[in-house]
Amino acid sequence: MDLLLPAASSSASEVDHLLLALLLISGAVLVLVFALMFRYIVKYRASSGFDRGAVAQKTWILEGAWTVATLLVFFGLFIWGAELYVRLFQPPPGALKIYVIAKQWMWKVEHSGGQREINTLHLPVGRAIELVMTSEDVIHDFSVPAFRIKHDVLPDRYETLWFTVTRPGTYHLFCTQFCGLDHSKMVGAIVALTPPQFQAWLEQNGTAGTLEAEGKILFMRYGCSGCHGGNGNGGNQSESTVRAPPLTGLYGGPVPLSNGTVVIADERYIHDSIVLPDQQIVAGYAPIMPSFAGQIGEEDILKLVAYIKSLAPERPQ
Amino acid sequence: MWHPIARLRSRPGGASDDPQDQEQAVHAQLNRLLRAWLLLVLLGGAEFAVSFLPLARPLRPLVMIPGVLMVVTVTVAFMELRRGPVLVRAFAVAAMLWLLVLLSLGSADPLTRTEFHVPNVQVK
Amino acid sequence: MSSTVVHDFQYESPSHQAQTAIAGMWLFLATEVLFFGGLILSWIYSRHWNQIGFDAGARETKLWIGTLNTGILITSSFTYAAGLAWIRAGNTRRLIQCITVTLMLGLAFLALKFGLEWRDDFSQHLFPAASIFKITGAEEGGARLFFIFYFISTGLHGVHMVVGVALLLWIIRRARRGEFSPLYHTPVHAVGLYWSFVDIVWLTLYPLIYLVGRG
Amino acid sequence: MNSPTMASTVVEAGQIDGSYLTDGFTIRSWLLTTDHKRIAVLYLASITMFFFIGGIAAALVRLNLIVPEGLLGSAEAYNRLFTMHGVVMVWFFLVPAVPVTLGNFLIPLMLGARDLAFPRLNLFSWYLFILGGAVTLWALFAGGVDTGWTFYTPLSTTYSKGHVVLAAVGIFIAGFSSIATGLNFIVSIHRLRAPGLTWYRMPVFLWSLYSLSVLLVLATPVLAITLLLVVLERIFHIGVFDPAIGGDPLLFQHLFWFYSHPAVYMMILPGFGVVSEIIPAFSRKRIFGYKFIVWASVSIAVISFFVWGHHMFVAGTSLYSAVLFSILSYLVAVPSAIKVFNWLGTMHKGYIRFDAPMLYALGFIGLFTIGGVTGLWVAALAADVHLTQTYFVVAHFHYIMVGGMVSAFFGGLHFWWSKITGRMYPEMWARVAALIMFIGFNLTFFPQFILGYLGMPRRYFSYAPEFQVLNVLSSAGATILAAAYLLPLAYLVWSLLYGEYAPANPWGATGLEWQTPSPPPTVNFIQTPLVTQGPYAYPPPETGRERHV
Repeated sequence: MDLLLPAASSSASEVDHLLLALLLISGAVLVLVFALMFRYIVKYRASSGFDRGAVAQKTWILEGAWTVATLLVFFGLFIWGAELYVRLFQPPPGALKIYVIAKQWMWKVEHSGGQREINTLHLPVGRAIELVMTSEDVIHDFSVPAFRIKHDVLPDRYETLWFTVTRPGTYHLFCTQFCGLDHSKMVGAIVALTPPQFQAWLEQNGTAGTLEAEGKILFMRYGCSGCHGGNGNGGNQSESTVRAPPLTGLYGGPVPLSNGTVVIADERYIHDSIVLPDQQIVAGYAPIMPSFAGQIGEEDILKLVAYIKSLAPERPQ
Repeated sequence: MWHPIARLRSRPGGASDDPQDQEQAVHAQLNRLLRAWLLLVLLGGAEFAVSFLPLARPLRPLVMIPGVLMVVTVTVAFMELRRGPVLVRAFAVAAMLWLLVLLSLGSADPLTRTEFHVPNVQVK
Repeated sequence: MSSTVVHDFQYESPSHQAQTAIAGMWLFLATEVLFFGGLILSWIYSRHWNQIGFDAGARETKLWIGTLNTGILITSSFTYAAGLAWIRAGNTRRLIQCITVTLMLGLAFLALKFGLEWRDDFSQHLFPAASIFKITGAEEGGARLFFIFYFISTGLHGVHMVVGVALLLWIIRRARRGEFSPLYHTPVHAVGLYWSFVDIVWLTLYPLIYLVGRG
Repeated sequence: MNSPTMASTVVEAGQIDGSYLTDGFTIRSWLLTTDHKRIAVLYLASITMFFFIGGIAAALVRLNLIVPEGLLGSAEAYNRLFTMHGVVMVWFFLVPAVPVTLGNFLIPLMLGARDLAFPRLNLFSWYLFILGGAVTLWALFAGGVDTGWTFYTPLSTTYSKGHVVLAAVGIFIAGFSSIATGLNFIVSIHRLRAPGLTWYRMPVFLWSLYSLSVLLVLATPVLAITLLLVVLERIFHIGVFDPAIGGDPLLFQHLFWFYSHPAVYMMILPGFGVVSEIIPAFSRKRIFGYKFIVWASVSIAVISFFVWGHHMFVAGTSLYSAVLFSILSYLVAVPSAIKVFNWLGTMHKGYIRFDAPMLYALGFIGLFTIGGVTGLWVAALAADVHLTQTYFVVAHFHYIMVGGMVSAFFGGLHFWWSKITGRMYPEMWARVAALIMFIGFNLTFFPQFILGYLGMPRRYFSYAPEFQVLNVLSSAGATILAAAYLLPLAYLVWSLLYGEYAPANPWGATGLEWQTPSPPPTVNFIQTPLVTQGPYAYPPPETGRERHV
């Protein structure tokens, strides 16, 4: 029975320090409460003849003291927890993006090089990794206790989760949001490799075409090219009568929307425009794009997103 | 047997006996109610008119302001918020406060959800 | 009419019991405010995520029926309050007349809403759960969400109206049997509070459904 | 209006023959009673039935977790069992238990009134509870629900195979029973206080039940609309929670937890009330910091509506709202801390006796404090990311609900048993049961804290082999706990027939309910009491008090 959970990610040790502080504070409070209780039980039991003396009337000072004390301790814990959470919330730029699709009772993982895995995730040690996750049915939750991280995976939306693995090894992957019959079978393994081993693994499993290549094929098959042009450079050329926004150079750049706000086109924006086009309509264009929700599977959307991202080569991947 | 220690009970609207006074009282009431009804109709018209102003889409909910005033009018005039035990006003205020908590804290999440999800990609 | 009024054994006086009953009705209305509050939060979410489609759906609503219904309910609230004023002055005949007018207005509202508007909506394929839906393309999702809110909120409000109509009939029956007097008219007051509350719910739903989306 | 229908109680004559129990023996006199005391007894029977149904489901869940691959052999059965345990325990035992049994019985007595404000509404509340319970049990026994008691969408609306609609309708109906009870309590406490009983002369139990009723009345309607939206979405296959058309599954979680966090305070607030009555009674000392405890309860009732977002730190809500809910969650923990310190202050320089109610109260303080401090862990954002949805959270809320609320319920039941039934329970057996319950409870749930830190997820039919030892420990504890719960059932029923007749005030406690015979007559008080002083005016024990065992 291993009572110590390995700390294998950069933030894991920080979370452990916070948990240790919480343990110490809880321990102190419990010792105080139990000690006082036992002392009163023994000293002031009915049969003891001990002279009780005057009972304190003015309780303001004492009440005020422990109220302020608890407020200060709690505020400290809040700041500590919130600061770490904010850092865990936003992935650093240039992190290695790996796509994860949760499906009722399995994890499907896709690397940008086209490698595919079921219920396992190979990744390099020492480098910031950003998981871009979505679900094909109910809400799941990608949880790796050894990295002290978890995040719900919502259907029809991209959720991001980032971490940096510090120690090679194999770690548990659990689904921690109840998702039906085989929720407990939806487990997997995270295999952390040293960068050379990871590179070897990539070549060895890189059989299928890259995401962009397959995305280009799907771009034609699903008819996106019909409106957005053969290579996505805008819809008002000769062969298409429909005005559709150009997709070249879209990824990473600002997109002015019809309601006046400006959004930076990330995976989420591209995914949402395919599934729910009327949420964020580009300024100056009529909301005529039909929703592809249900027609294109999440895996194909991933490939389309990868292809559209490849149309903006000058920006970092 | 009951000890007449004063407890929170205000006098009910004493209807005096002679009919002349009653007739008088009723017409005063009816006029008050009629004025409230007129105010409601005016506010309804105002709301209807305001809805045709070209407001930007996120500002559209401002059309609700006359509606809220109509709600206040109905509560004060027809439901007699200001008469009866203090408890009545306490419950009305509690309902509004808790509704406000549900709607404000409830919409804090969607209104602020998109901003933080965009990765800070360097724009050329 | 009985001059003395008997009260429950746990109360000190009839007015003590009457005011307690009124306070109890107000508290029940507070729970109804939270009940419809949850629905308004769903309006905020649905509109926030799909503003264009949601407003497209809102433009399909029949503004004239909504506005007419608002007028009807305001007037019915007025006539009921007038009836209450009459019974406080001891005139049961006037009370019955006022409440009958209120009843007519309530039935007119229901006829307009479910007889005319809903039937028209169904015929125009605006029912969200149906496979064929009037609005297609990018705005279909938001429009369906609007009509989900529309049918649930007006349906719930309709149920409350039907209960209100039943209560009005109950009050009329008891008034005819001469049970109410200036000393005892608590049920009239309580049902009046409920009826005005249902009017208030409509006053909040009316802009949310008919006006906000029509920018 | 109805004057007291029970003919036998003649108030003016000053002499009452028989109590509310002997006031009519027909089934009809029980099933159509509007006497708050009889309704409390009806509720007590229904609550006990639901407690044991939920307990059996819990025992089977623990049985299954003895081996890593799951002893029951079918994940389907396990999922439906833990959902049944959740649904039955939350809505049919924990939320109603203290208010409808002890609350219904004691509020009019403590107020010095003859009955609640709306007696017929009170009986209607019991029938709603029974109807809701019947529909829910029909759903659970006809195949059950496989969504957990939280009914998260889109699992509950589109992908679940269980009887979600039936269970939701049952809970919907039972919800209105809670609203009716809460409404009755609030109006009664405001309007039916005895002459001289000002707000600051009321016992803390009444304040706690007042705060509880605010939660019942203002939170339960939101649950009603949420379940209605789930039912409609499941029937029409389209709804506001459906992400495919732009709906938001997080909207469900917001609406659900807006009710469900106040619900967990609905469970613990009456526990605070009961303990605040027991501790002064058995320390023979005025409660320490009456105003602080009282306003702590009221502030919990208000702030508990601001904190629900801490159930969704990893659900995908915005960063801003997560941080906001975290600071508010820490604020709501302060009143609970104040209460614990005030109970200890009450025991300071007291004359403590260790009867069964006091043992339960001491157990409550200890276990609730453990539950409370672990609440700080899951309120800290970064720690919650690791701990949420694991057995740490399961242990946290069981320490508060079972360690706290159930101990307080048993403590209150023993403390007022003489007043309810007119019989004394066997003291020795009660203390034994309290100790076994304390041991069994800790053995069951403390290992789960460690399991949670190690990352074992909740609601897992089968789990990784390295978690087995702690799970076996926990299951062993569960058997002891189950035995400990059967003991009170046995000796309390025994005391109904053979227990000694109880005097009006066996504990020498202060409070209006002790100034009337036990069991009290139907009209509660022969002479409506005049209150002239605050609660807990305990003289030091030299003056002695009539108490015999």
